[in-house]
Amino acid sequence: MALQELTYRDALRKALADAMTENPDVVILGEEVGRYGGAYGVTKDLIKEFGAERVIDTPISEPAIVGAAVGAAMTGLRPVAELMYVDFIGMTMDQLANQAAKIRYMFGGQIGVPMVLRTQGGTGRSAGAQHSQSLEAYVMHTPGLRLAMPATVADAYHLLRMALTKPDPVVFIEHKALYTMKESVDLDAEPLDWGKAAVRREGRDLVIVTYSRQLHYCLEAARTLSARGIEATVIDIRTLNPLDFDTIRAHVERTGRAMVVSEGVMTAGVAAELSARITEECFDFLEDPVVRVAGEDIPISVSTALEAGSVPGPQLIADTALRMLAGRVPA
Amino acid sequence: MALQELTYRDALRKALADAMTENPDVVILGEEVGRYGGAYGVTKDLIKEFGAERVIDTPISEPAIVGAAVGAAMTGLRPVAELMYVDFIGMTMDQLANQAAKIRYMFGGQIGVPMVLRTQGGTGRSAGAQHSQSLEAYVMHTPGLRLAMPATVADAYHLLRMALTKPDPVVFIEHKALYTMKESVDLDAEPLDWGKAAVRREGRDLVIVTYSRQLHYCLEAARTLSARGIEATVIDIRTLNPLDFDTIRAHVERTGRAMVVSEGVMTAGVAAELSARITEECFDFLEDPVVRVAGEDIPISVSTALEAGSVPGPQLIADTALRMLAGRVPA
Amino acid sequence: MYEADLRATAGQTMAGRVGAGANTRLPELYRTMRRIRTFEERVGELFVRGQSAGSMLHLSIGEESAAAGVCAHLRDGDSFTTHHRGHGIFLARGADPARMMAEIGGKEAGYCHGKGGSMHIADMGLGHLGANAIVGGGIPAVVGAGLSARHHKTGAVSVAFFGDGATGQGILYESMNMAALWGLPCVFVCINNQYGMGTNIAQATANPNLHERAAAFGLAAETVDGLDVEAVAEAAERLVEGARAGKPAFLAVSCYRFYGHARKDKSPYRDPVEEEAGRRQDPVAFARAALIDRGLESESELDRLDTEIGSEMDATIDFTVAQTEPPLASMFRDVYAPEEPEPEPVRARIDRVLARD
Amino acid sequence: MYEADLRATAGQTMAGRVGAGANTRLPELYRTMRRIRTFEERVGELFVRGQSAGSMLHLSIGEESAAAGVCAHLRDGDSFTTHHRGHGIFLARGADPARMMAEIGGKEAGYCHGKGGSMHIADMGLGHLGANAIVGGGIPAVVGAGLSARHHKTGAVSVAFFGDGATGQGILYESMNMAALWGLPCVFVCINNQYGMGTNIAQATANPNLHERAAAFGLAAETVDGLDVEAVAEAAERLVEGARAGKPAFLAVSCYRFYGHARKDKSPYRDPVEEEAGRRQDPVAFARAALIDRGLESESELDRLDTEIGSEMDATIDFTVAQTEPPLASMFRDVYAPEEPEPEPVRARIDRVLARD
Ligand SMILES: Cc1ncc(C[n+]2csc(CCOP(=O)(O)OP(=O)(O)O)c2C)c(N)n1
Ligand SMILES: Cc1ncc(C[n+]2csc(CCOP(=O)(O)OP(=O)(O)O)c2C)c(N)n1
Ligand SMILES: [Mg+2]
Ligand SMILES: [Mg+2]
Repeated sequence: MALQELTYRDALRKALADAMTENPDVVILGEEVGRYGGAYGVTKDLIKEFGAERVIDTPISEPAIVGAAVGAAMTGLRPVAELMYVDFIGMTMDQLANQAAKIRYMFGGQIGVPMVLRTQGGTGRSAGAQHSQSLEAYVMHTPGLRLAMPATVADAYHLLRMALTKPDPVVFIEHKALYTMKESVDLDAEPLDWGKAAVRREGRDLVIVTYSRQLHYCLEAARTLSARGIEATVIDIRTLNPLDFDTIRAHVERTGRAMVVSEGVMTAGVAAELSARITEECFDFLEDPVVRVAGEDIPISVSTALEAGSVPGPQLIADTALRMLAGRVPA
Repeated sequence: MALQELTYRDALRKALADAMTENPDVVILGEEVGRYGGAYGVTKDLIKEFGAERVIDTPISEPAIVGAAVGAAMTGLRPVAELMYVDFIGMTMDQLANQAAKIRYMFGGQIGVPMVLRTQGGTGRSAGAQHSQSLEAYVMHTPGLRLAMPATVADAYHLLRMALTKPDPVVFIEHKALYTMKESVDLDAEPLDWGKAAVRREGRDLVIVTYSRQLHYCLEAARTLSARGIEATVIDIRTLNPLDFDTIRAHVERTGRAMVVSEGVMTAGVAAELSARITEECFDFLEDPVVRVAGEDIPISVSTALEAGSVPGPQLIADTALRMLAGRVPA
Repeated sequence: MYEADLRATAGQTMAGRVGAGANTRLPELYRTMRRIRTFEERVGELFVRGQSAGSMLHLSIGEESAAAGVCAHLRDGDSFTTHHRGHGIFLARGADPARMMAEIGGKEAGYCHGKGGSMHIADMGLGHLGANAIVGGGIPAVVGAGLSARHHKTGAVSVAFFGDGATGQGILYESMNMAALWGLPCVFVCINNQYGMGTNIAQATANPNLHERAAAFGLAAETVDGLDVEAVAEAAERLVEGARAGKPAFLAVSCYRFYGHARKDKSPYRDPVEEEAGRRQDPVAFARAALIDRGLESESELDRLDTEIGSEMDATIDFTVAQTEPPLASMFRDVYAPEEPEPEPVRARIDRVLARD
Repeated sequence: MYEADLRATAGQTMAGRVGAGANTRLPELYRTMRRIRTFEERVGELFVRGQSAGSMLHLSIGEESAAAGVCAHLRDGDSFTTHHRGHGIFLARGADPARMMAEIGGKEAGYCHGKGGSMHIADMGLGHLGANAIVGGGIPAVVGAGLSARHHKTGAVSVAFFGDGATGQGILYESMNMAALWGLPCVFVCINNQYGMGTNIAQATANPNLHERAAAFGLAAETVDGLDVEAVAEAAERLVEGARAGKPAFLAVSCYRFYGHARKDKSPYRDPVEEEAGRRQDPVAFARAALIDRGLESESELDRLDTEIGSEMDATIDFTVAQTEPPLASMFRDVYAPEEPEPEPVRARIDRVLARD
């Protein structure tokens, strides 16, 4: 066992490099993934190691990038297509939702589309309305697409490695504000199962269900709450499809209170699905309605103040938990 | 007041014709909207009445059709763009979600995008996985887009007329199985307010919240239930954005039980939003968890049997209600 | 040098053709086209008998030369995608017409077990990466297949078949640009039947010389008259082999859509005079006449062949009618790989939710 | 006849240019370009001072001739969209640099009240339908604006400005096809600065003669050397007036991106020798030298002008720094029209949900 201090970015890079070393059919294609090394540096120098035929710089053609990955996956490659920003997924939803997601089904199970679509989303860089969105709900609402969103350095590595072994298309959404986050990780450790949520903290009073960057805000809020005598369980679902509902259920039934936290806009988003599902499956255990803490139903501004105000933060999460447990806390 | 027997298709056509007569800036653009009269005949002969410069047949270029409508709406026209199937929305999500929906906001309120995107969705014609979807959740999850889905002939007319007066982009989704439905309607009647749900039936035992074709299945189920002594309130939300939650709340608080019914796939869909919202706002009134009856989390098959099995029908809706009220009904 | 090679090849084929000798492939091309024609006629009957899954049946009658001519130059290991009007192409590539018809009927015995239907037939064995109901939707996949061929050094080409209508879709240009940039073994075949639904190609573009666009992106690009299947086959040979050697290509085959867009469309938007002239551009009849003219086959031999094909295709209907619908439970299969759990049916979920007390 | 008209116009302009007479627009073009250059330099300073909203600042240094040359032929009522590197174009069209800088700083006083920033500046008064952070995203809007102009018979043109990178996007071809088909007053201006981020145009396409594509779709299409702003202006005049008369056009302006893609990029992927040569293709310096050579302005007059512009642009920074951020509550404004209710803040919703007991 060798602990390493790694950034989220480097863990992703290492996952790609290790997968490419292990499996010669893994190829990367996308804009600026080669010589430039990726807009956020994730694929830096991979082109030197693996050559331009495996790390393929493409023209700026998102629909065809995804479409080419579909064709490549059907004919024996294991492509990792990259969308520079998840905000560009709108151009590719036909190739993603009508082709990648449905090919196995439409063709009666003859073939799968084992591709990974790597991209990144979220706020935090004053990148404005078209470069700051959290669009995972579009993907989660599309049967046939798997969806992984790592929040930690270890998961960045392990989830990406696992995604590259899956038989079906996986959309893999990183968070732009996490790339420089450092953690000490053991990359040789047995990873948790694909599709299994991680309980990041256990507490008796309520369950906070979240993923991606909001995990860190939830943990921060949980520490604040702890200082006020409230102990929260924090669950990082990690893969939104498959969704590990068993873990969520077990903890909600135990605590009787649940909050779901997501950076994506609230209406018809991931938080709605989690809330609906928890209510359906744990109704008799709930002392409060499941509360959604999510992105505002608005676009993201470039102004740093408005940007930060548009998505949940530790303060709002902690405040909400305090209100949920108002009876229990000394005022 | 003049009652007319009209089909859903003809009501839509009449709405377009009346709007075009009233407002010379209304233009239609899309594939086969002119000479062909629309794939489902909605725009039949409008080109004869209004000419090829107002009923514009386009090449097969969905992204640019929506993009051109955005530009037209910003420069003084009132475009009605048509997507032949909502399934093609995936190619246009960039123009729709990154442009149409965000322009007013990004530009600080300088200008709006008063366009209507007409399209149709749903199952019922053995049209297969890429021509049978219900994708309204993508739209509902996108702030800045209004969303209307008429279930009745009168609403087909009035909602479309109203959509054509709104200052913001409206996605208007018809249901392919409703075009030939006939009703006797009074087109001169004062329409209900835009954004107001319609209570299609009142009953003391539970509330069924739905929209589009599923309204008819819910009403059919309600009649079955009534014969079994169960009285359901059926709410047709008609516009998903804006959403008239007040009407829903009032009835759920009264009955204590709610079911939401949608043809779209269940996970992260419209039913999830409705369920989450009802739970949040009516929790103390609920005797049962809100139950979602929605499309299966699978693509749609061309086989008629599998197609019908993939979405809710009157039987499933009635069965679910019976189970919810099991205590009340003689076995 | 490369271009010179191509010209040489082309010259040879031409020579082969002019001499009506043993090395002509016309009999084989005729047979393929006739099988397509007859199959499509039977699809029409299936619909009339109410046995097709839906009415979205797009017949390729009048376009047989594109399918036969191009597929004549595909090999084992090559792959292709088609548009929604792809029955003929798949047949030309060797499909079993009975399994095709069963798929069109939405039956379990079909190529896709009734999940796909006419617009989503595929067969990995024959390199058919899939028909598509999205205009242009299948085009970029051939770029990916081209990358695979390069990576695995298979020498395979991948061909995208699509209609003139798909030239309105931006993804075509994105795909051609990539193929040309990377020198991939890809061929883009545009079956220009003059119409996209009710829209004539001249109403869809200011410049209907479609191959000029491909040339501007750096592909080898030609237009050929689809009346003459041998001309199509020659152009296809040149371009397919060029693509195999690293020069991706575009071929527009000019033809005429004999009937409506789909089974229910009677083409009221077309001038009957134009339709009549269009239907005279019949590649099957043209090839038949050429076979007789050149003394390659006699009329009676061809009649016999046609009858034989008729029986073969009749059998596909009987087969289809006798087949069963897929079982309802199969609905949850194939969303994900077989080793993955199936999605939980809504009914089961509701049962679970309501079984709580 | 139409083409002949165009040639005649072109000829005239040429003549006007060769004689370095009073009717040259070079002084004005120089002034516009110098203002752009200086403004962009100040944007760089704003970033260094930590006063810009984010680091996604794309400077158009080296590309000034495209902005100045094309905008010289736009009139009141014309409209345009730009890409993410659009400061110069907007300035050339008459923008107030202080409000631009304030927007780039994310301030309330900016053109979009700090919601848009560098990549989403717009101004309906000047016909600026918006900059775009989606490569190619603003292109189809000009087709719609062209339809409006036709409908309202305004005689206006609409111009899409975009980079060479956008030629990878299918929506460009869809839009050009529509414009050509309908004869709309649209001009597509490709500012070919040789790079899309780290990708040279030769690494993005097999045929970098970009205008050939537009020609294949039926547009009037040219490439012009951006070193010479007068050449750009002449081509623009020809093509813009052609578009006004119903012949949509494409113009590629060849230039060089002097600095990195965005403020933090140091272009490590470029050869320093190439960069040096590229920066010698300086349209501002070239115009300055021409003004002096032709005796139109003296060096000291130009120095004075440059200093004046320097002060004007310095003031934009001071202005911006002094401005306030937009109020937090403005966040909920402008999602929908002012007469519509604002979205309910999450915090208010949660309060309501939890206030139940
Ligand atoms: C993306 C998309 N847009 C529109 C349609 C509806 N549609 C189906 S076929 C067709 C015409 C296609 O014309 P063409 O490509 O020439 O093929 P053909 O039908 O002539 O074989 C249209 C518009 C579709 N299926 N997909
Ligand atoms: C759809 C989309 N894809 C990718 C990007 C990321 N991106 C921003 S600018 C750029 C390069 C654009 O190059 P070009 O069009 O030549 O414009 P330039 O930056 O050279 O002015 C890229 C890839 C984007 N913003 N939008
Ligand atoms: Mg066609
Ligand atoms: Mg560039």
